[in-house]
Amino acid sequence: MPFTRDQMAARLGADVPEGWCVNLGIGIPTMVANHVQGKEVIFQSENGVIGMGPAPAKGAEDPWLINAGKQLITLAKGASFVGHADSFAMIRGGHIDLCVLGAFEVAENGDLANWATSENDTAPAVGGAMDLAAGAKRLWVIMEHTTKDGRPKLVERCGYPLTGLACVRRVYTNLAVIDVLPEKGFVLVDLAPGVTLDEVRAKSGAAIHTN
Amino acid sequence: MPFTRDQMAARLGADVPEGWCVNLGIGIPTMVANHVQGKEVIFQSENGVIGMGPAPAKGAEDPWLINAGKQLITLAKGASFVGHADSFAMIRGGHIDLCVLGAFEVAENGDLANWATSENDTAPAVGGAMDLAAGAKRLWVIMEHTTKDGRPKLVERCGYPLTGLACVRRVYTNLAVIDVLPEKGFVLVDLAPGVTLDEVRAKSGAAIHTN
Amino acid sequence: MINKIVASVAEALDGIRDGATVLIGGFGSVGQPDVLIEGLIEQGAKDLVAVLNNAGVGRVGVARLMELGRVRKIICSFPRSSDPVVFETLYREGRIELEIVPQGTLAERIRAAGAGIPAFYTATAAGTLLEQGKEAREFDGKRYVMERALRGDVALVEAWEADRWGNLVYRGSGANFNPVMAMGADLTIAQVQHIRELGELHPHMIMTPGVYVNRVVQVDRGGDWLKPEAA
Amino acid sequence: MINKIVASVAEALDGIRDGATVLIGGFGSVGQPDVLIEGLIEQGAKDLVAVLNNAGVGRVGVARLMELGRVRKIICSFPRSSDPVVFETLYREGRIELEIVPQGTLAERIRAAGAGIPAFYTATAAGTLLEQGKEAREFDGKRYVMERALRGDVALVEAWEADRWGNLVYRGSGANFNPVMAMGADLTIAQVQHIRELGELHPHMIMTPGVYVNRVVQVDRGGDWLKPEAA
Repeated sequence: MPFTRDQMAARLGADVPEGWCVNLGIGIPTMVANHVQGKEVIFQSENGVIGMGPAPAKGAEDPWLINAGKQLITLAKGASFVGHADSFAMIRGGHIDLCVLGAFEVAENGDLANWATSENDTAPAVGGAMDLAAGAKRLWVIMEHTTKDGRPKLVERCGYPLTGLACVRRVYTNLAVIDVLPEKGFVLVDLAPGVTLDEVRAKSGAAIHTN
Repeated sequence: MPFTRDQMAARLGADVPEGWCVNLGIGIPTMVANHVQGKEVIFQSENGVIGMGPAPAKGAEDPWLINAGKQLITLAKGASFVGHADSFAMIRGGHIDLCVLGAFEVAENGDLANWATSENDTAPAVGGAMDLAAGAKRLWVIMEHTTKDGRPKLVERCGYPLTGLACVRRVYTNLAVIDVLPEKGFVLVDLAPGVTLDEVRAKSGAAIHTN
Repeated sequence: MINKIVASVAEALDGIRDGATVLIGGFGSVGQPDVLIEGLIEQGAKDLVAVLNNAGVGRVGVARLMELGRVRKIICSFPRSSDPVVFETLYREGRIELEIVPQGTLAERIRAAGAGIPAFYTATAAGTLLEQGKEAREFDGKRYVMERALRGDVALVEAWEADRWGNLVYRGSGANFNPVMAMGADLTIAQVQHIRELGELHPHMIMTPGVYVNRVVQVDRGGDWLKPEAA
Repeated sequence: MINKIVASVAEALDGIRDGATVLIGGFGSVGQPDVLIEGLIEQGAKDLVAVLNNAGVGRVGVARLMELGRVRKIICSFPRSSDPVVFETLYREGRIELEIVPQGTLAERIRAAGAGIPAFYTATAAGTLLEQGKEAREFDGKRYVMERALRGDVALVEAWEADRWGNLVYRGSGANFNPVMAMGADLTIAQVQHIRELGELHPHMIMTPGVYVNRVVQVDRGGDWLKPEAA
């Protein structure tokens, strides 16, 4: 049985070691914050929050505390604030241990496409994705293994405009956990319960290797 | 009678309008702080102090408060602190209304030499002088009109290594106040009491014009 | 006496000219100089270049300014929003120019303008569509894009507290683009919740020294309508 | 649990290797990681490149490190001091390399390293001796020098307060080079006066987020041997 989105987030969260500074993208990535189980992890947000806590209790919201997804947040003890230039200096300077993003496509050379689709006639919105892709120490992608109409999102070369080149290190999907290794390409780490390697291969647009 | 150093500082201080943010170099420039007579002027120091107050009273020194000359200082009300990168961003970004420096030589094209002499066999020390010369909105020099052995310090072209090109706007000496104007060169503003234009010209290494 | 506090929004915005590049602080609804933006709508300047993170929501604020045809070009990282109707319509009809800039590059370009840096290199956008039209160059075997400083004629910023020197203290995540925009414009105008006596703001709490601020206007929403975070 | 606090100076400095580039914070006597520098003398690493504003005073601290022949090169803005005897002797005898960098360029080059910027342009030093060996280029008719990022293997910094995340709060003019050096090195080690409980430091007072700090060691001089400035 493939992972649910929450299970995908939990699977990724299990791999985050204590002490990392982590930036979570909008969508499924945000759910990872609920799945680091007792480990002390520092969640950074592009808008200058270093050390986010859990979502606020009802009635205890502070409208001046939001994350990059514009959701209300709380602060963890130890939190600090910086402005945007300093926040992105932190991101672009390699001080974020891990960034988790969603994706349209990930290529076997580690290329990431997650900001614009050729079909899209409205203005594409890049936000901080290119900064994170270029700057974070490591980038993990969390996404459904295929598009809604069944096309593979793990591909040989991205068809959509790139967010960053050779930046994805690992992909967590509803079917599997897959490393993206230089020279080698996609290498299976783990399958979702009841999912077979053949199924993963059938639903991928590039070779899935095993160790 | 030529100005004393204190009178030179007072003469310069009289020209500083209220509200300017001013950076004072080491030596005679520092004395300007005592001569802005009731005007509210914001004194900035390269080491990240914005808003210095008067020198501390005896016994009330805080050893953690120093200026760029490493003298103990106080804070004015309204003072703030930044780190070195931000302090020099302020200096280099053109946010300092006035910088006052000493000089070995000032040329009629506005070139400034104040950090190294060819005679000097020890390592020259530039500190923040080049940043201030390149970045401040305006740079005024305060210095003796000649060297100790009587050579002119106002010259056609600097002989010593340059600190900055075409950056000096005005010079305050013990003999005179002299503007440095593009195209025109040195133009007399004011003479010290009892000093004649002929004396100033005799002691200068470049033409001193009058308006 | 230095006193940057002005009595009205109109006075704060006085002199903004047609064709001005206007940096607008805020991220989401937090730290947005909303009253200054409303004031700019009143003020009348047109042919503006707006620099901000988003392209406006609904039909208020910046979206309204665009809808009135007063914005020639928008420079932002994320033109989409929960309700981007105005921008998307104008953009489809070719009635507004768009320059998409990665969010960190946007902040750094503005900082560069404020810090006297005409250009710098960054790995962000190297090898992507957003590298097009820019110089690229390798340092130590890695590809970087050269980005130019982005200066504003005017910056509109928001802060929690200010004093008459124009020192600004932000609240919560309200700093965001405000400090960097305050340093990157020729005329910086701050909308603040509270005016404090000179000396009341802690020197280490001031994120934007008043040197960067030209005018401060208090927007009185009736006392502490939101409580500041605990100290 | 995250805990960057280590028990001793020796533990804090563990692993600094021969040949390392060491950024050393402080300006004058304020904000100087003096106990860490003494520790580095004990620790034994040699062939070091020292990056700091001055070249040491008298025969203690950095001057002592140089006198022991452990510093191959110094990168600084102001090698002169009230008592520069050690540096000047070594320099005259050709036993130490010197790279003079304008103070603001020094800070900005370190920031660039911390911010992922391999190179930037500045007007500082354009047309002077210190432009030599560097690329120069015009932007909008004005001459600028290209400066490269300056990264440390190690940064030694000083702060007034820290918590176990490594968040740092500075005192008075004690920030100076410390925050920028903290972000510009692979291993940042902080000497602090006071350890506070997590959550005790005000989020807006923290100038260096713990993300930039790897190890914190408390140097106990016996309580508040200097009183912090009034809040």
